[in-house]
Amino acid sequence: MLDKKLIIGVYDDGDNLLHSVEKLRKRGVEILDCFTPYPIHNLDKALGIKRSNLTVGAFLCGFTGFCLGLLLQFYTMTSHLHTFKSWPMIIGGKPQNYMMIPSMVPVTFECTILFTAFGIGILFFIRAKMIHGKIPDILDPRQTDDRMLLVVTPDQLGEVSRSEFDSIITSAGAIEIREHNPEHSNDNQH
Amino acid sequence: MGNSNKYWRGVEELESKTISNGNEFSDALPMDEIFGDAEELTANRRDFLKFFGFSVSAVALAACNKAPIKYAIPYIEKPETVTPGMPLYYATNCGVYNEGFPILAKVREGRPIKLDGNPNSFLSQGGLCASGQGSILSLYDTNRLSNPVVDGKENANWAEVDKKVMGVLKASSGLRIVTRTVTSPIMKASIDAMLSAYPGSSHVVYDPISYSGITKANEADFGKKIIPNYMFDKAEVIVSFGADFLGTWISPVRFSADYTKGRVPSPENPKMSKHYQIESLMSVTGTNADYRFPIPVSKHGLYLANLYNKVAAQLGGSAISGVASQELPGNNLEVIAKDLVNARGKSLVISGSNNMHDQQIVNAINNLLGNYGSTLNLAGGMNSSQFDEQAFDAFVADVKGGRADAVLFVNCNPVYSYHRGVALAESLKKVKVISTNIVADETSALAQIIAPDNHWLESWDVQQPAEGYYTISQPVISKVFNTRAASETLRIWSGADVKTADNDQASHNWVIEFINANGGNADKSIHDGFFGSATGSSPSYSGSLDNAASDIAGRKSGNGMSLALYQKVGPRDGSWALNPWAHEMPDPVTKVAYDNYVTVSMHDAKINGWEQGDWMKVTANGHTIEKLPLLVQPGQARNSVGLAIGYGREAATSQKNDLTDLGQNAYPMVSATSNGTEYQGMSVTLEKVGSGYVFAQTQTHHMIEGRDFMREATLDEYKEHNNVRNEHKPHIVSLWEEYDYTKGHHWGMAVDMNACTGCGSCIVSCSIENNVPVVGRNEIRRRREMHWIRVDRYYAFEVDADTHTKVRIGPSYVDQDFQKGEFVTKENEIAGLDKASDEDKDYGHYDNVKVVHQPVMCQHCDHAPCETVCPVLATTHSSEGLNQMTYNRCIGTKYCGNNCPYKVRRFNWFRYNLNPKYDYHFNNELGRMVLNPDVTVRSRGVMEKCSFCVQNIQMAKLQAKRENRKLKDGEAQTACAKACPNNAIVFGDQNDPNSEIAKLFKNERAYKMLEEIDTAPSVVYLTKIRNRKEEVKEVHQS
Amino acid sequence: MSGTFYNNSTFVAIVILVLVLLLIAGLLVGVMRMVRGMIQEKYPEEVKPGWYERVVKSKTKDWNPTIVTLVVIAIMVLVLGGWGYNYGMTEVGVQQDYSPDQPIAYSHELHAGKMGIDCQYCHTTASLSRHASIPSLNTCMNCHKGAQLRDKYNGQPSPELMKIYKAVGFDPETSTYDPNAKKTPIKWVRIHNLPDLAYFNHSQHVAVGKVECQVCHGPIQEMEKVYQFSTLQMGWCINCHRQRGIDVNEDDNGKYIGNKYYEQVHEEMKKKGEHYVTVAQNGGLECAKCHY
Amino acid sequence: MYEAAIRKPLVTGDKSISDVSNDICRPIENKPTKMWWLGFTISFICLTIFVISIGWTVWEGIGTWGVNKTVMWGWDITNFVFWVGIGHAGTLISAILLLFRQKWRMSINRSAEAMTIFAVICAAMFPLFHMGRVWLGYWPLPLPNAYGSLWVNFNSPLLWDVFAISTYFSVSLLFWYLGLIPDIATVRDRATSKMRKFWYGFFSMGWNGSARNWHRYEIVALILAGVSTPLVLSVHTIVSMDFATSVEPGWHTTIFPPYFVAGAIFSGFGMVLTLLVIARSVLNLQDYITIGHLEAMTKVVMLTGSMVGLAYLTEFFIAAYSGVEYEQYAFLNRAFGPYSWAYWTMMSCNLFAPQVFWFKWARTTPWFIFIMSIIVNIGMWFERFVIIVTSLHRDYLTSSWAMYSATIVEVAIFVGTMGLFFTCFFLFSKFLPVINMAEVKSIIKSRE
Repeated sequence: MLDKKLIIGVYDDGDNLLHSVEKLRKRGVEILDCFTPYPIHNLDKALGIKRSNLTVGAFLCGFTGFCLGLLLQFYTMTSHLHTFKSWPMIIGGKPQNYMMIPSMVPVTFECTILFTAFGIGILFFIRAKMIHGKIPDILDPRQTDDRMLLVVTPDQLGEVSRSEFDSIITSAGAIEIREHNPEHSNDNQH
Repeated sequence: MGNSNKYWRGVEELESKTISNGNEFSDALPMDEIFGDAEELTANRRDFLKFFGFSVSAVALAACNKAPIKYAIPYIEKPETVTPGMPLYYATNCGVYNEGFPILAKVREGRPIKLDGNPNSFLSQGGLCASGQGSILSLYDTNRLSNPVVDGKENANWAEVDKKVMGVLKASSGLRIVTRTVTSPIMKASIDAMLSAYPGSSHVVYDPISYSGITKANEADFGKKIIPNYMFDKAEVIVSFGADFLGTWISPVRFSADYTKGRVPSPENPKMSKHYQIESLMSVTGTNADYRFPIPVSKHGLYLANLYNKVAAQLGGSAISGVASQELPGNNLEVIAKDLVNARGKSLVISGSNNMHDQQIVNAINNLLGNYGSTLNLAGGMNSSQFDEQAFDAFVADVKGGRADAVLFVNCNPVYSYHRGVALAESLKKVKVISTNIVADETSALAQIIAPDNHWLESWDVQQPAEGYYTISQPVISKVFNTRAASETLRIWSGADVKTADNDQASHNWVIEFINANGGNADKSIHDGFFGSATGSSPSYSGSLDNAASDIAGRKSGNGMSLALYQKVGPRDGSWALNPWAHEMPDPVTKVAYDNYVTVSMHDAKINGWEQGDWMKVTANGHTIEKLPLLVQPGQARNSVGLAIGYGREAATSQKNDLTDLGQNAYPMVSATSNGTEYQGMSVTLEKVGSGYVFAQTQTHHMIEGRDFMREATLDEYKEHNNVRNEHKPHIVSLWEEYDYTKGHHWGMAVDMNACTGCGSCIVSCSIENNVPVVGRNEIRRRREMHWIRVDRYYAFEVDADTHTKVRIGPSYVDQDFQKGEFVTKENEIAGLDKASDEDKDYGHYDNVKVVHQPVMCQHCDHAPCETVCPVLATTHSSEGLNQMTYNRCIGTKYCGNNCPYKVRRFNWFRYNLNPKYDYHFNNELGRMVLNPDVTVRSRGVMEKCSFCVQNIQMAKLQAKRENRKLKDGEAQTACAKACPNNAIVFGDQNDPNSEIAKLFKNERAYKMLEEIDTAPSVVYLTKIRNRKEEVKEVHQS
Repeated sequence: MSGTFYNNSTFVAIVILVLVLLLIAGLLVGVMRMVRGMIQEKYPEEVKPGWYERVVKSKTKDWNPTIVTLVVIAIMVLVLGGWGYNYGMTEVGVQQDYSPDQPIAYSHELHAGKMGIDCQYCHTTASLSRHASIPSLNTCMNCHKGAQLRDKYNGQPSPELMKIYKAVGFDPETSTYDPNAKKTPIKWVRIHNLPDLAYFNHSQHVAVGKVECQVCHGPIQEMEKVYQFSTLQMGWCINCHRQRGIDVNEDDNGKYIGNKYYEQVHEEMKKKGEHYVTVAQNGGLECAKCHY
Repeated sequence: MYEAAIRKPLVTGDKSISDVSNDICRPIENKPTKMWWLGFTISFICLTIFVISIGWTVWEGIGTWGVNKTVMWGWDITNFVFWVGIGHAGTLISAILLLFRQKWRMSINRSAEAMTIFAVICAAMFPLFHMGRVWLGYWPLPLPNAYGSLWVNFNSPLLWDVFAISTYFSVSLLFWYLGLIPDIATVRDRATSKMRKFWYGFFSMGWNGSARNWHRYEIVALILAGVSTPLVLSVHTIVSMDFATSVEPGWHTTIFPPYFVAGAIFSGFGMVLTLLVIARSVLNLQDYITIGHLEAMTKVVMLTGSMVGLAYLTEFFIAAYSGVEYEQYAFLNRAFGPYSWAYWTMMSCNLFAPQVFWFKWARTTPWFIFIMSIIVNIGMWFERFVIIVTSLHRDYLTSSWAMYSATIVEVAIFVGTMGLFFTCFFLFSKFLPVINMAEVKSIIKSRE
């Protein structure tokens, strides 16, 4: 992202940002992204971000965990998979077939949860392209603190002229408008 | 006993002398190798002792990073009879009490690892007492003398020692040879040789426990100085005055085996003998009696005389005059007399008193009842007590007066156990003392020269336990140390030319000569372990009760406290008191391990303001013991104080553990009179000097709380319904299909609580068989004993008078009436009765208690709760119904132990082997020789429990497979079942329809413990039946 | 379990030493950094980039720490794990191919292979007992009293045989035993070491199971020097128990000709229509068959 | 932005967004206070005690504890259940309250979650070190091995525990960490020192607060909350099954799962209260953790305390109604037997004491709440002690009845886990934002 030429609107209030986004989108300006220190309600809708498919991923992960948990127990504890027959264990007269399903509930459940949680976590990191030690692309050091950024590339402005854009966001409450030029990126970053 | 007991000794050896006897047990034990390598001591191996012939020797880390190198050392010449890895059984004798008790020794690779009773002899009938079981450890005792000792220095050269001794003996003019009772003709000959070699010498017999009252009474009444041959199995009414014949009296194993034969009713033969016990202390025998009456110690003779008078009145004998009349509560003495008379010729009266006059009355009663010849007999009587107090007192006087200038002690320890032992020790310092012994005991410590004797398991000998009956000892191990049999030593010192063949003992020849000379077949006798039969002359009664009458009439029966000294089942007379098993085993009645204590009745404790755990100063017979803890014993007679002898050994020991300085020596309180050594009736004073002692008890709650895992009924009830108390079987519903145990074996055990006397032999047997560690007093105090089998003992308290009191149930107090004769088993009800008694200070409900013993081992539940909860499958079930404990898989969560409703699982809280903090036999290589090589020594942090002796099951099955045949009933045996003289524990295959166990499972008396929680145990208990008239009242339900 | 480890004070000493050294190293690093910081404060320009900055930092600054960490961990796991596995295996006694030098260079290839002596001629108790047992020296002497192999050693008895003669006090010249000689057993090195927690019985396998010696011990008749053929691990035992059958054969007429011990079991199984084949099906995998 | 019309502001003091960052990052960016050092030193000393006492136990054996053949579990499992119970509040607060859109959770969920994680670490110490052979502690894991594929026993509640606790711990950790990422990024971007920049940069995983990531982030948080809710309930359910599936009278009860969960919430909130009352005054966070927060939590404490009390009474009723004499005896013995002191301590701390929260004053006075929270903690520890020890010490066969008392080593281990817990907590309060800044920023009302 930092290799592009960017126009950045800086806000100190999330609502102002949200209003700017709504206005700009109404004018047909596609917004590259917004950067906020906290999640701003409805910003994603205003930006027109498609709902993520992570929920589906979570279900698939959970289902995998459920199956693996159950399979592990069927494999090790019952005669149904023809594996247990080779090592029959009589454990307190407990059944060695599907009748032991009640005993399997806790472990199956825990496996489901474990796989869901870690699956969704890992999927999230992949989708968000996050990894330990990644150098963050930061436009303003206060964007994670108390400033909200609205970022567009010049060609996204479309029919809205630059000055019009400036006035729209200024009127909506932007306190500053900056430009980011990858050739002098150091200027904008401390 | 099945095929596995090939207790034969190599007959071919006798036929051809090519294989010398010694080789059978390897050339010599490589002691230097065992003790030489310090590295070995850290090895935690169960096969570490396969020195003998073959296998692992050292664990030395090689220089490279490879695994430790282990060596395998073969025999140089393998004896033909020895198969490494297979046990051999030899018939020999137990030497603990010089009785010539026939046993079988199980020998592995030349070392005996287990002793059991010889099933073919009437003396043992397959059983062996706890101290006999444990005595195997005395063979592997680090305290044993390894060389002759001359003036405190070891001298390995026997010839030099012999020369020196003979010099001393020749110089003496008054040699005294002191031995224990000599039942061995070999030893007798050796002593005779000594007597003839040294003019002026004489032989004195010394026994720590005297039965001279009986022998003298028989000498007076019959002219035969002998202990009668008692036949408890023939008696229908047994009246015992304080004789603990199931615990410690004369020959308890034989007596209890015989006794039990008349105590187990069956539907076909619903009969039981009736057992009255009239005693002061609570003995093992008393706990088994149908009726038990506590009487003060001081009135023992009086009650006897009164019983005689009552019997005589009915049978027309002449009464003893001049004795005060005395009755038991409820005129029960009259009832007993009637019962005796009704069972004339089939009754038996005995007394534990060692007073000659008491015994004369007993003789007279038995004679009146015509019991001689049927339930007791002088023919074939027992030779095991030849002690004569007068003779020994004369010896002591001789030593003191200088008439004896040299004393030779042969395996006896009067300095410790003679009541004036301290004075004897003082005067012995002035004379030459020579001793032969196995360990340097108190007496040997005074000797200038100690000649180490062979352990009895290393010796050849013949003993005569009963008239006409000989039992044979043979060595079952080659000599561990540089020792020599005392009979040979004496023969050499007498100047005889004793030739010992290479590696053989001269006594071997003497034994064979003796057998041949006495009409036995040497091969067969050595194989069987005995020959001859118990017969002899039976003279007729010609006694007079005049002396007895005047003696008893003259006895003070004041209101003061009287002392009764008794032996405990574990340490017995104290001769082998340094055996950890004897003390680790809890006392069958008090369940106290390790300690010596004073017992009193609750009444006496309460009125004197004493509590259990108080320290008492005890003074009796001029001797004071400064500090002993006090134990309140339910069922003990008032004004009676019990104190065990056999403690307070002062002999130096090489190990520092709870056996060092254990208890106090009570022998000096014994009073000697012309009528015999008195163990009871001495007046005693107790004084409280402290409090707060905590006993190491394996059971601290003694009431059954009205629960029904222990069931009992009367004989009359049993006659009506054979399934009395077991009528209501719980209705068991299972959610799933049961596992099918019908194929192969399904092991089971039955415990007949009618046959169990609670003696504790099974506990020791199990410990030896299964390498159960000894953990010491402190661990037991913390409730961490490791025994795989325990014998639970419960009291039911008989209400002595109608009482109205308040009983606490939860938060509230409820009014409740107790009727006289009712049995109470609940803690809160006892507390209520206590409260009622606080007013009149009577505490009568503690006087009469009914006692039951219940052995509990792992129940091998088919629905075992422990198995379900183990996360790592360390405990699972086998298709043969065994609950398997896999130590090496165990991670020690202890969940199984919590979830066991029977609390039979034991955890290795510490490392109990090779740990200096537990300095018992597990901590030294010599002691570890007793370990069973087929059973793992458990490491710290794992659970363990009864395995139904799976090693024996596997061995028996393998034997059957190898021989291509079916497994026979009784081949696979557990150690507890084998040890029990009473056959109270039966083990076998439930699937074998003809097995004894299958029949017992169908027995109407059989029930399973806690059946209603559906653990489906493989152990059944057989309801205890008591031969009592009145109905045993249902436990009081509130 | 803790055997030698438990009592090994050297181990404790090493641990303490390592801790102390680490502490000292940490202190030194701290001092160094402090000094460097002070210098930097005083002479900001004069501090040249150190070795670390020049050589290491310049190359590693672009590396992703996560990936580096993962790679380092993976390498450590591989190295330490491999070492630990190896150590653990030897510690629990898994020592396949273990072939130590023996006090006497006895050749199984010669005796069992070329001469075809039956295994149980020497290992007599293999079919009788738990142990196969190493033969006693008199077994050796049965043959070697006469067979002194002088033709191979210039008329002298074989030097290997001399070790036996010495051990039993035998004089090969006169062919007599010296009755006064001190007899010393041969200390063979044990090759097959099962841990003590496992109970193994040779006779069960040899006499009852009729397992050939070679199944476990390998081609012993071809071994000049014996080595451990099998892993002797539990999985190895178990696999065999799963595969091998037990002796419950019937002849063509359905008459039972197997081991009589199994007859009842066999009948019961037949009644239920089950096939009785492997050791495992007869409870051969149950814990207490080997562990007690 | 959501604004509840009738509610009081959740954060007081008229904070701006940058005030939030400044306030919450202050402990991280400045040198620790004297109070912090004092607390940390004490905790660290306790941690040292933990290491020593555990070392002694492992070296000598479990025999150094007071447990015996009858009472094989004592303080160890008591402490385990106690800590697991405490570990419930964090995930519960963040997950369940998130699902219920309770915004007041936002200023306390971070520290509550941290507490969860540290408490679960403490809890895990006990099942691990109560093993006789702790060096084989990996055996309950379902690992294939060289023993011919010998696995584990899925019938065993202890194995369920292994799964439940490890899942709970790792999922809680993930949840907590995910919540921390935006805040770590804030600290990273505010950082002045190289060291801080590097480490916070490392752990922030390159977070930049883009709207797309916030969108995904919120979905993930919701899903994690969704799975954590049943998870948190399952954990104590499974822990309760350690007892409920056994045959011991007093353990073998179907009421245990709900009863344990209620108890866990109860004790968890108790511990959260303890910590927050301290934290808000020590770290000057009164504006974020307001009296309103405390009051809400005391209401939960009162409710769950009463639920637990109801369970106690139900147990008695069921025991009486069952007609099983062992069961009846077990409960009578609890209340009136040798360990009745423990029982009545439990009853008064858990059932009676929380009833004072019916009064507004009690709910809104921090020092009083602090005392009450300590009482709740004590009561819940005794609950576990009562369940474990009094059930075991007198079960079926009267011959095996025994007493149990803890040794100094067991006490030291418990004190030590306190040290472990607080050491972790102090380090957490020094190095990580104790309040979820991003969430708080979204609820402050800086505009008015």
